[in-house]
Amino acid sequence: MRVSGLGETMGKEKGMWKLRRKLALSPLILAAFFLAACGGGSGGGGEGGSGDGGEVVNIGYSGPLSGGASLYGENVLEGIQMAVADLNEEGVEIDGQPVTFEISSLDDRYLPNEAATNAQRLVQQEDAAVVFIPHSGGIFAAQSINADRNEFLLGAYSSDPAILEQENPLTMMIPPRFDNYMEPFVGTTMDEFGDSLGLIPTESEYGQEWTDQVTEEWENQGGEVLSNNGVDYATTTDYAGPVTQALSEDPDVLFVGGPSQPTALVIEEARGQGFEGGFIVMDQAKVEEMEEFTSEENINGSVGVMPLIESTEAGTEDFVARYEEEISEDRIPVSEVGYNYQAMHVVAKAMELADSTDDPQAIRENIEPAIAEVEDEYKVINFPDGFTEEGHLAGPVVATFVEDGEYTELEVPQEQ
Amino acid sequence: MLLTTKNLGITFGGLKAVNEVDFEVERGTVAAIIGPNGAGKSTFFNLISGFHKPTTGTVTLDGEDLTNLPAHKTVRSGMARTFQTTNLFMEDTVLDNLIVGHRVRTKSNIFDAILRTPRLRREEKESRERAMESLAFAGVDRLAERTVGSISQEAQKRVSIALALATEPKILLLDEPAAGVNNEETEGLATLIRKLVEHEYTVCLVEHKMSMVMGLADKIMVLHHGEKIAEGEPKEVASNEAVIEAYLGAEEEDDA
Amino acid sequence: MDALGRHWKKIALAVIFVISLFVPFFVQNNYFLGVIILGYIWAIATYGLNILLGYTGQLSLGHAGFFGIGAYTVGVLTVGYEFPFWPSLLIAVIASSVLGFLIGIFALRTRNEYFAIFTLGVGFVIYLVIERWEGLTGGALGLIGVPYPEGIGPIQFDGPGSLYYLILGFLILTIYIAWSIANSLVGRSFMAIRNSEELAAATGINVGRAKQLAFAISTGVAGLAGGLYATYIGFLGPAIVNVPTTFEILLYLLVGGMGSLSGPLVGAFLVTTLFQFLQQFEAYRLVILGPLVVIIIIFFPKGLAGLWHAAETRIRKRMNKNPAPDESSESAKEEAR
Amino acid sequence: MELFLQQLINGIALGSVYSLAALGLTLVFGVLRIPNLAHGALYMIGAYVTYFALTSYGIPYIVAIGISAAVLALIGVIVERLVFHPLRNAPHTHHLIAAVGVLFFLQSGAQVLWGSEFREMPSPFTGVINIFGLNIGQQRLVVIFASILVMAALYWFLKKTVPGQTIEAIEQDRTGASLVGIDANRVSMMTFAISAALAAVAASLVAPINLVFPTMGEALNLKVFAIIILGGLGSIPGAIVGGFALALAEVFSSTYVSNAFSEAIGFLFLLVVLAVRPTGLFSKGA
Repeated sequence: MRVSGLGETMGKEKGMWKLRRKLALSPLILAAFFLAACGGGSGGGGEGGSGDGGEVVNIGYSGPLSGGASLYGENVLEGIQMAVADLNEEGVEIDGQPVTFEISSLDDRYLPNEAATNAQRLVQQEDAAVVFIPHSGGIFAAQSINADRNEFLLGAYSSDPAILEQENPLTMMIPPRFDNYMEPFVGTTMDEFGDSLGLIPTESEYGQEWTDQVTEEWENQGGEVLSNNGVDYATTTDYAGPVTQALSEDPDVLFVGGPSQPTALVIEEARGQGFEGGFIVMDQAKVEEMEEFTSEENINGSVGVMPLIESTEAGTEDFVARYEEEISEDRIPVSEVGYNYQAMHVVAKAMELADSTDDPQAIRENIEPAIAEVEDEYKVINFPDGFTEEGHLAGPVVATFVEDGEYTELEVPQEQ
Repeated sequence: MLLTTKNLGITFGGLKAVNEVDFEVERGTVAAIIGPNGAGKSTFFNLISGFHKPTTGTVTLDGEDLTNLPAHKTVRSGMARTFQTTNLFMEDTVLDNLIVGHRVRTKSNIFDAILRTPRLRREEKESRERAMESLAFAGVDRLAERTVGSISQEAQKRVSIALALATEPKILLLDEPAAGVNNEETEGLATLIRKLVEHEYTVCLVEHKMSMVMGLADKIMVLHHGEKIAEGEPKEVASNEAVIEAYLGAEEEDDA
Repeated sequence: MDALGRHWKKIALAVIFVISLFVPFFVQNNYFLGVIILGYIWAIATYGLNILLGYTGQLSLGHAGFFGIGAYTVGVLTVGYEFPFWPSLLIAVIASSVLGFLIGIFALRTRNEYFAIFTLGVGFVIYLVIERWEGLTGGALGLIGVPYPEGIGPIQFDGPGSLYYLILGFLILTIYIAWSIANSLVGRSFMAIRNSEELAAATGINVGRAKQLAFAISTGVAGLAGGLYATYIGFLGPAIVNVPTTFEILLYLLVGGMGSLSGPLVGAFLVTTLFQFLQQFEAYRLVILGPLVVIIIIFFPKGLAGLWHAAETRIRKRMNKNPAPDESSESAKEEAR
Repeated sequence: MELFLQQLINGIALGSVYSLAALGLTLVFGVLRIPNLAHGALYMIGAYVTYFALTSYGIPYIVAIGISAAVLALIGVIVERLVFHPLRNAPHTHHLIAAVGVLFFLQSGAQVLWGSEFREMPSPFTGVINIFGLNIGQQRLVVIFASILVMAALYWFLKKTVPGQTIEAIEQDRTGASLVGIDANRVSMMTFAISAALAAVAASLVAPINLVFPTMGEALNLKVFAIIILGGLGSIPGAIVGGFALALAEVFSSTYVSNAFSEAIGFLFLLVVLAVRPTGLFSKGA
């Protein structure tokens, strides 16, 4: 017992020592928290700008900047950043005052509630009158607060027409509605390849909606839709299984799409397994990005959105060059970058016309006239020609059909 | 007879860990189960107290059939046990460890807890009193507010016996109550066990220390390889050939 | 000495309560108010986990799933079937609790790591069901337009201010329930199981049933938090039900302190606030947070509550002018007895 | 029939990857009782190391996999020393939570260091082989054969070498092994090293038919857990059988039942197995 008693005593001393060490460590931890917090306060912040231009106008952005969708979130942000750099360089005066634009960007990890919290924060802490959000979940969540709880104009980057159905008075939907793509996409591929359609889209919310619409349109035009072999592009290890499965029904056309790179893998796998038909590519996937992950030949016979680099708008060429110079040499600017770039220019013009940087209502009312005022050099892709009642930057849209390595233009009719 | 087992046995993966053991404990006595390492003593305890389900035989306590009852139900019927390692919660006080011992005799449920009903208050009070009584019985009431981790090994043994007492048992099964304590303290624990019997509890213990058992038990059963090889008063057992052989053989095995 | 300590705690509690009542008056900023409200909601969910993990010692990694069942029950009933909010919330709590009870029948056959991973699987399956069952849950698109609660008598719930009080009320109710469980024979049974299942069974506790009860309470509380979340945010998407949410709740509990009454509140509040502070770090946030979690679990496994407790004990010892004999010498005396 | 065979090959290729990843996880669990939720993150880091060895240094594919395995073995040891060793006597909940911390760190660290873009790993085996009307990518055959090779090597190591036998001894009988005087520290580090190296090999093999990105381990993580639970935590044959079983179940349920069902099937199957047999299929003495 003596021995075990001694052990106990020693154990206790050790315990005491441990406790002391813990207590000593705790201020360190607190300091770490504190440092982290302070560092956080000064981070983020503005982009571009000469800094001498009077009043600072904060533009809010909440999107996925970490996790699986962060590249997408960064692309959208890059577009806004490039526009802000233009504006600050050019020097904007609003209501007789020179202003400098800054961007406050926050990460929402693609979560709707985080997006809504971020939007509130941007409005209340950063005095942002405009907040850009690039995913429909976050847009819906923000729509529940932007009209009554905190007023702000929502720059909604999502091609989902459901965001217009909310009849939210302060929403500006930026990209073309995806439902308009259906008719030409289906018509073109059905004429070209035949009337049975296989489905291997991604299983995201967006993928589901596209699948429903494509299915409906394909059947409307008299085609046959085969079974749905969609898989979640974010979590699938090997696409061979679903592709084999889809091809076993011998489709003429495959509907694919999700992020560009996995979409390229699906196409490559399908070609590898001997598929010779066409592809309908969901607008989330960018043909020009896919080219880097699979050979050009494989993409032949695809319909999809027009690559920004192939666009014929007045400002496209300069824009592409600037992107390579200022943002990234490895990546090419995709349409997300371009659409948000244009939208930011429209917003700035609307602020000028409204003589206000902080009244979302007034800015909203001036979007329509602002569209006509935007200089041609800032038009890079499917620039809108009007702003609908529901809040959509609408206009003629050109998509593409890839034939023999060429991007042929495909008119997209605009029926609202 | 208070406790009776008939043909009690269990098989683990083809091995008969306990093989058809008949055993009886008379009310108000101390019975001991001894045997070399791996003889199946603890398994036998686990069978009686419902921690293992027997493959053969029956267990009866005070005329009530406990065979196949789960452990917590055997406690309700009056079976209480301790473990070789006390398993007490070291960071809590002795009293806090003890109060739950009376839980088995109480009825209050979650709604009583949330609504703070009179029944809950009454039962809490009873449990606390019962805990203090048991601690006093075991001679450790003055340690009630100390954390278990800060009291001696022997005191912990006493606390775990007190915990068993708090369940208001008819019989106490003590699994090596003197393991890890010195001779002097062993004597103290033996005194406690005698006191239990004086107060009309019945005790059944598994013990390694022959000296303790010889002075304490009214009756001893010897298990070897899961089988009962001897049973009787301490003197009879001590002189039993088979027992001596079993212990010697076991020692040789240990040495090897 | 002890009485003084208790007194001190009561005063502190009263002060905190009064402050919490006036929060909407001095926080005129909806963003701050929003962060606080969400902090409360997560605190409620964390109390749920604490009952299972902190008191009963069973690590469930399916907590977000039950949070989601509560949220989606309210969402589906109010949006899809135009049910009033209050009965929907009641149904949400009952549904998540009953489902927890039923799943517990199977889940609690497993122990330790198996239980953790089993519940991880349960949580993931709940997520998949919510994400795939488009007809009911809106699938990946989610549910839009969950209404605010209907007014009760003269009280209207029409903005963050009134919602703040509603959710504060539920938080206090939850804390009360947690307290009353912890300080009852039921709670003592839970803690006995956490300490040692064998010993608990040997003292007559029906371990299986007690665990199942703890699981059902835990999932019910998670469901309550989910239902409140649905009405506060007004929009539901499946992401909130997914496994990372469970890990977040676990983190709150861990930082605050498992098995303590104040831990869930402190942890949920501090970490959600910290997350807001770390916002600008974007991806770097988790680079900081990861090692922090490891440091906490290695050095402060009892969280802030444990740290506080240790500091308090030390301060008391210091303050005591006639210091008690060193514990080791006392136990030496005892041996000499 | 053709469809069946094609899917069978796909299932076997997928199963080899699952099995390799699951083996590492089950080893760590069997020996150290640590459910390492960060395993998927180690897998992801393994893919990146191979990727950079290939693209930045032009090292041949097979050699790059070896380098990646070595680097990850080192990272595994570091993680064991810094995180799990200090927690060796802590309750199992602490291991799980610490593993989540490691997961956060590695995954977000990868994003910060290398960006979140998808990368394509070039492999010398790009062709498609046509046998009996089946189209099989060469890389898939590489995956299958390399996995078998690695599994055989692991088997040989555990059965025929002294360090391997010490690992097996601990796995089978912890108290017995400690009585024999096996150095638990060394075994612990060695186990983590092997586990991380196996994850690296699995990731490097599968990356050319998929992509390399920071969250690539996330989806796999839950699946390998399902596999090792299914097989019985700590059981090596269980991990292998479980890996192939899950892959085939996924592939064939999507072929013959429904695609939406295939992702859930693994988990439903897992839940059913655990409900019936709470410690998994291959565990000793449930």
